[in-house]
Amino acid sequence: MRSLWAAVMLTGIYSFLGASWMLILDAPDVAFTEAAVGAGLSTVLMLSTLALTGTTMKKQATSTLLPLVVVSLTGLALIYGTADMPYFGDPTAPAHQHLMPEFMADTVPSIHEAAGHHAETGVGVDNVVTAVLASYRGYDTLGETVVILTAGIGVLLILGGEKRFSSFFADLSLRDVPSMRHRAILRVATKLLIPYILLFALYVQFHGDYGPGGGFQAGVIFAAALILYGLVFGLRATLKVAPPSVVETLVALGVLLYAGTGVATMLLGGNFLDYSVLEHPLLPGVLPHGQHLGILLVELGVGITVAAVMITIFFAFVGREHPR
Amino acid sequence: MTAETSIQVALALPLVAALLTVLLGKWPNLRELCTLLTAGALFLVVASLAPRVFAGARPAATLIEVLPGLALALEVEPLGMLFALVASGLWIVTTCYSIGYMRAHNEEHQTRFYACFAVAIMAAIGAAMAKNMFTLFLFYEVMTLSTYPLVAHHGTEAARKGSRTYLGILMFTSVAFLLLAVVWTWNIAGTLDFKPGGILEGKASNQMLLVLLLLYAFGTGKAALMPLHRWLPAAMVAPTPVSALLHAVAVVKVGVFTIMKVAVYIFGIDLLASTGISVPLMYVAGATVLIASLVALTKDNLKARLAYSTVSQLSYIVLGAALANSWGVIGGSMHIAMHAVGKITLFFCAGAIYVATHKTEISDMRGIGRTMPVTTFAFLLGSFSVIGLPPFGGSWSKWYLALGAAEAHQWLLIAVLMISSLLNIAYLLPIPVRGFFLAPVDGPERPEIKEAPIFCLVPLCLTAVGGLVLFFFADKIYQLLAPIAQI
Amino acid sequence: MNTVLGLYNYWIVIFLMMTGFYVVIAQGNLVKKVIGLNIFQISVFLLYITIGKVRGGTAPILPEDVTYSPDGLPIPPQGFDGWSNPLPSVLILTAIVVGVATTAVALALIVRIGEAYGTIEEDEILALDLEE
Amino acid sequence: MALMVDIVSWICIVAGSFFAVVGGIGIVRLPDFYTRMHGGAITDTMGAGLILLGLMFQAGLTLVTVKLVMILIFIFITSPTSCHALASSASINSSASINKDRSSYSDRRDSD
Amino acid sequence: MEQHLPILQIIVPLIAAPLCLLLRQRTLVLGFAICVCWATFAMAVMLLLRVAPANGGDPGFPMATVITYQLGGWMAPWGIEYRIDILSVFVLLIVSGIGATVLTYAPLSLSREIDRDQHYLFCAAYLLCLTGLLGIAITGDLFNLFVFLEISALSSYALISLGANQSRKALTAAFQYLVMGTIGATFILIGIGLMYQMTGTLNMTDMAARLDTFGGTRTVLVTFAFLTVGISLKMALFPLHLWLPGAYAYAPSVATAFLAATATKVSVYILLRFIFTLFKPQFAFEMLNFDLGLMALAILGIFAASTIAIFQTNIKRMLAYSSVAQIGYMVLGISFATVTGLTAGIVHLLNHALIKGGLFLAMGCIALRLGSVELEDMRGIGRRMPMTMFAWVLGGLGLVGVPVTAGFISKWYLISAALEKGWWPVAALVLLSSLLALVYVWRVVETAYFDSPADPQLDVAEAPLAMLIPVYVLIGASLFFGLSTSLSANVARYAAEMLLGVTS
Repeated sequence: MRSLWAAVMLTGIYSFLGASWMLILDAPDVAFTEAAVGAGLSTVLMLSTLALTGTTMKKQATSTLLPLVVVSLTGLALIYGTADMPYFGDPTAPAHQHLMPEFMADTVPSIHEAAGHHAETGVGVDNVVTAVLASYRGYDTLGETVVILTAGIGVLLILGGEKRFSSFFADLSLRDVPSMRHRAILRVATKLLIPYILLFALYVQFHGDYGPGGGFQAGVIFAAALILYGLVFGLRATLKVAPPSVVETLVALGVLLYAGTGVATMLLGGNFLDYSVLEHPLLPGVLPHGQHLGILLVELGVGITVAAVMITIFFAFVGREHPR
Repeated sequence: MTAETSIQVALALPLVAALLTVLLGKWPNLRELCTLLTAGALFLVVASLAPRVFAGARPAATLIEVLPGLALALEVEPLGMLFALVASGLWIVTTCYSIGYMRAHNEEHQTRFYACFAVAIMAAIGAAMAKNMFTLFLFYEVMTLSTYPLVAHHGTEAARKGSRTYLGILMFTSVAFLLLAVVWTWNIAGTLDFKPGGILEGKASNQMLLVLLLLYAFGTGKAALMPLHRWLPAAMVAPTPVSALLHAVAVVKVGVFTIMKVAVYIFGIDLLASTGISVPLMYVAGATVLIASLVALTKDNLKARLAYSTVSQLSYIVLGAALANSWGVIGGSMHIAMHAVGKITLFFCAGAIYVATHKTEISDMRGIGRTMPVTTFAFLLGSFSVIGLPPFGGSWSKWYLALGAAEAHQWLLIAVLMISSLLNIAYLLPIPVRGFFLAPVDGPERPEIKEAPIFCLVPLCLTAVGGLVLFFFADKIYQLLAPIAQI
Repeated sequence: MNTVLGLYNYWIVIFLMMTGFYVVIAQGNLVKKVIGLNIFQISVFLLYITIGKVRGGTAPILPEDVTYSPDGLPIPPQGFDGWSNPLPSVLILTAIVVGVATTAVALALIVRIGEAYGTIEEDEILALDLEE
Repeated sequence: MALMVDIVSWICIVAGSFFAVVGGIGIVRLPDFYTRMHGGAITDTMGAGLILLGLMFQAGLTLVTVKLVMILIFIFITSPTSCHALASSASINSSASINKDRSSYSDRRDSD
Repeated sequence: MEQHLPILQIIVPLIAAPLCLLLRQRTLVLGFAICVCWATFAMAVMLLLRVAPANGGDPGFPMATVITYQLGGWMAPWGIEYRIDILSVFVLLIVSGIGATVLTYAPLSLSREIDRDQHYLFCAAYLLCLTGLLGIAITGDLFNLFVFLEISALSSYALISLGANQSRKALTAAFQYLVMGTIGATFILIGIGLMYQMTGTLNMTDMAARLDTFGGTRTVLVTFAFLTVGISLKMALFPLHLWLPGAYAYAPSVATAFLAATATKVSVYILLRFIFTLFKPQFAFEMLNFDLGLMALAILGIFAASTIAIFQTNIKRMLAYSSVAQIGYMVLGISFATVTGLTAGIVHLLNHALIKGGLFLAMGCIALRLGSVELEDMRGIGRRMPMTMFAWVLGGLGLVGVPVTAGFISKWYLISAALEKGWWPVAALVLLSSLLALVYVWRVVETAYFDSPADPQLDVAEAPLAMLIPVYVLIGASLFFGLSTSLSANVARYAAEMLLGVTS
């Protein structure tokens, strides 16, 4: 496969197939994310890389024997390892026997019960995946958000941040990206689509506790909308909509919202990210309570950070097309 | 001043000197003055400890406990007392000698020179007063590293090559053998403290003890047992005061001192004698004595000849330790002092000749006695002392060594001692003799006196006389050493 | 035979993994390497999801009108006799994010390398470095 | 009645899948870029449309159907647009010539 | 807030990172970041005091003290649990201490090597890296460990790539590191998945308890293999070290100093956790004879890497290879699987961190003044930058393992461990290897002191005090721990006893 375009596209297709496979294997959330990220985002990133680095590779000259040996050894080791595994889908596998029942039954013991206090037990969220993601293992999700933040900072460090754009604003003669400014149809269609996409993003964001979805997917979709805007209406317009400095601020704010929720729970006397202490008098019935509120907050944080970082990365890549 | 504080002061003084030297680097006179003063002070402090040790006290001080049961501790016992006295005493003379020498040569980096010199002395004092093998090893290494810049002083290609050999052999032996031996001892004995009678009694089989002893003997590369003696001649590239320090005062003496300590306090002479594991060591030492002397005969470069003579003389001391009886120990330990005084005289003279006439080859030194009578005479006295003719200190130590060999029924070794003394005569005496009685190679029959600068001359006269004096103070030393030799 | 039926899914996944792994270590083109990493990671995600699947189970999303069995477990909708495991999904959600983050940084590096060396072929870069 | 709905829906789904397959074959087999686009278009319109229709029958009048309708609208907006974009950029890059080479399209794109 | 100390340890730097993005203004951010680092260090010290009560030094040490913290208020193993024992605290101290010192040193060096408008980003990345490393050391949950591993890894890729301002090789080095690091991480991920499948839990303690019933099956074997290979990649265990030299040679001085001193150490910590907490040593060592393999690799690594180091002309690269060798020493200590051996390995974590940190910081000073770290440019530098080079020499002696330096303590424990087991050749080899170290250190010393400067015209000033102080803090600490080991070696010994489950 000499043409990298094709390779990238096939990768996208592969990850899309993987996503559908995951759907079959009862993991809608993952499938959703994989489709949005693997098939969508990574592909876009790779394509924009190719746009900068050229798109054909030369024939492979190096010997491929050693890699082949290594790989086959690893594979054989793994196959050997499967020998004592519980069979595929076996309900009696330890993985399905040990922690899962409590997760499903929403009867996970909390330190409040251990301490003998009365407390709202469980999370009370229909989508168990969301419950585990945002509450039981909420700290991992914080870590995940930080990973995204790190990626954003890393890309800014490597490709240079907003400074690159100041010059870009300065001289208007620069060719705008990409050269589709005169294509009326595209512009109309995009105008039709973008609100639609944003709406969908919001739906995914706030519907996460009832069905598949959540902050991460929402963030990606939101970013996708903006990237689409950028592709069609050009970088300068996009920079007006979302100035890089603002986006950078949002990157920070998302993480701070998430971590801040944790700090708040600490100040309210719970452990870090213990949402059950988030009882509040204001707007009873309108604003959810305890766990529910916490989950909403952190999902929002995730969404903001993810969207902002994706946009930052997009800017960084596009910015590279314009020499300083 | 209590014993403990004076020990700590003794250790601190040279360091202070080093520090001051660096700070006063701008003003040479001040710099060297303070070195001299500290040297004197150090000697006084060390001497102030002597009476206590004579009285049988063992003043001690613990600096810090590094690992559980493994402390950085000092304790003054007779052997160490002797060595400390020698080192600190000779530091004074060496200092004023080097002032003369370095200035006459207007060498570079004199500040670095004096600083490292002071650190080396600190290491010597520390080693002399070490309470346990760990401390001794530590100062042993410090000594190696601090003398490296001295050897490499000139920075020329030759100097670097020599200093590499120097550092290479000393580091290799100490790390590869000595450290191994130390840790091993720690493992089987559970302690590293120097105890009269040793700490290894019944801790391991004879074969293991033999291996351990050899590890120690060859691990202390500074003792220059053959075939690990190469560094000594290689280090001849250093300025003469350094050679004096290396060969007479600090470095080599730390080596043999270590072996002596190990023999007496780690193994214990009874253990050595009863198991007879030290016999191989005896023969190695004996062989070194002979071979080195023979090599010395062939050398025409004065310093090289002296270097090989040192190699052979050191093995006397190792021999004394290996004989593993009281006479041997006393003889060996005494030889530390006697040889120090004798050999330093010879080196001073060599240096003085070099300063005055820039001659290094013995064959060029015919008639040197006419231009430098004092120096040559001092050289003569020094030679006597090293050879061991009465009335010079060297005679006593050799006498006790011979006694020891006799008691150990090692007649072969007695023969070795005799032969080597003859060889000493053969390679040392010709120099002053030809200096006095043969006509100069070139120049007038009666050239005018042209001695080395006074700063060089005074020290070498002092040490030359010292060799004479020691002959009469030998029994003091004997009393000092008697307890450790269990007499 | 039983074993094959029980484990075939793992083996497929393992094969996919190794394909990706091979691309990573065998390809000289940096973009190809990144592609390989992606394939490798996606396959690992599949492994997790495979682990999380329960035969006859459904996605762990409770319907509004969920009822609980006496032992406190939610009763799956009719047609299903269990729930699949939510935990692997959670882990993989995180892992996917990590994956895309890595990809982004890697691609950014590739862009810079392309600018600095004028090529993104490993061996050519090596040659250029040796010239220096 | 329910049976009827079921039958109809399944007919739609099967037909849709058939068109999808046809479209796929078209993309691979057709001689040059524009004709290939035609294949892609078929997959988008007939294939996807029919399958969605069938699914709607399956779902009946529920929230699911609403979502499906939205998807349908989405496809009807996007697919022509994307086709248009492809075609125009292709015409800009003048890859209109008949060309059997599979990767001709991508190679053309590389060359600019 | 006292009971929240464990989480604060991580959260403070974590929150500080995005705040850096908000502050932006260079001096402000730098000052802020430095304060945060020192605060982190202070918290680590407080944790030590809580894990090791007042009678710190002496053997009456209650080793059982373990602090746990339930995140989200959910009981382990359902929720994520922080679990702090003496070993984790030891690593926390190393990482936070080094981190704080290095960042204090950073400002001047940064302004020479990195564009000023990127400094706030650098600080953010630095803090994130710190967060990741600390999070690894403190967590009791296997997957959480993976997440934080990735945080630290990603940020370190970025930090390394910043060397591009000096040499473009930094980019390729960073990319290579990224690829190998990601492969390692993915292996670990596979291992974690299999572990989960076998035990149904992610909490390490719980996992260990439940794994015993499955102990030794083929799957566990493969899991073990994958976890070890993955972590060996991360820790650059010979022969998987290929990414390390380039990465450390071309990264900015500050980043190099920080990563070299902490990152690999944390990986060694993870290895310890895997071997001794997850799989019991009986499994790893008695059933698999894993110790022999490790030892072989370690010794090979020590000799190969030291030998390569001798022939390097780029001193940072030389030190990087010596790092590979030093990792060999740690792994060697682990492979003894005795209290003494483990003590050697663990105490060397600290000692090497201090020594290498100090050395790389010194190289930073030289790079600042000389603009190069090539050997021939360093001729005669000893007289132009006496303070810096003196520190360098002390550090170098530490690498060799000369008495009075911390390196000697590690060597001492290693050798006595080898002798305890009666492994003569190993002890001898360790000693010989330190001679190799002597050789490559001495090349530099000779060139720096006994060569005449490259060009006498250009006058090289001594490094500024603000940079010298941190250098001497680290080097001084390495000397201090060479003399008094009550903090280092004793704590290490307790950790070793805890891991092996024996009590003194």
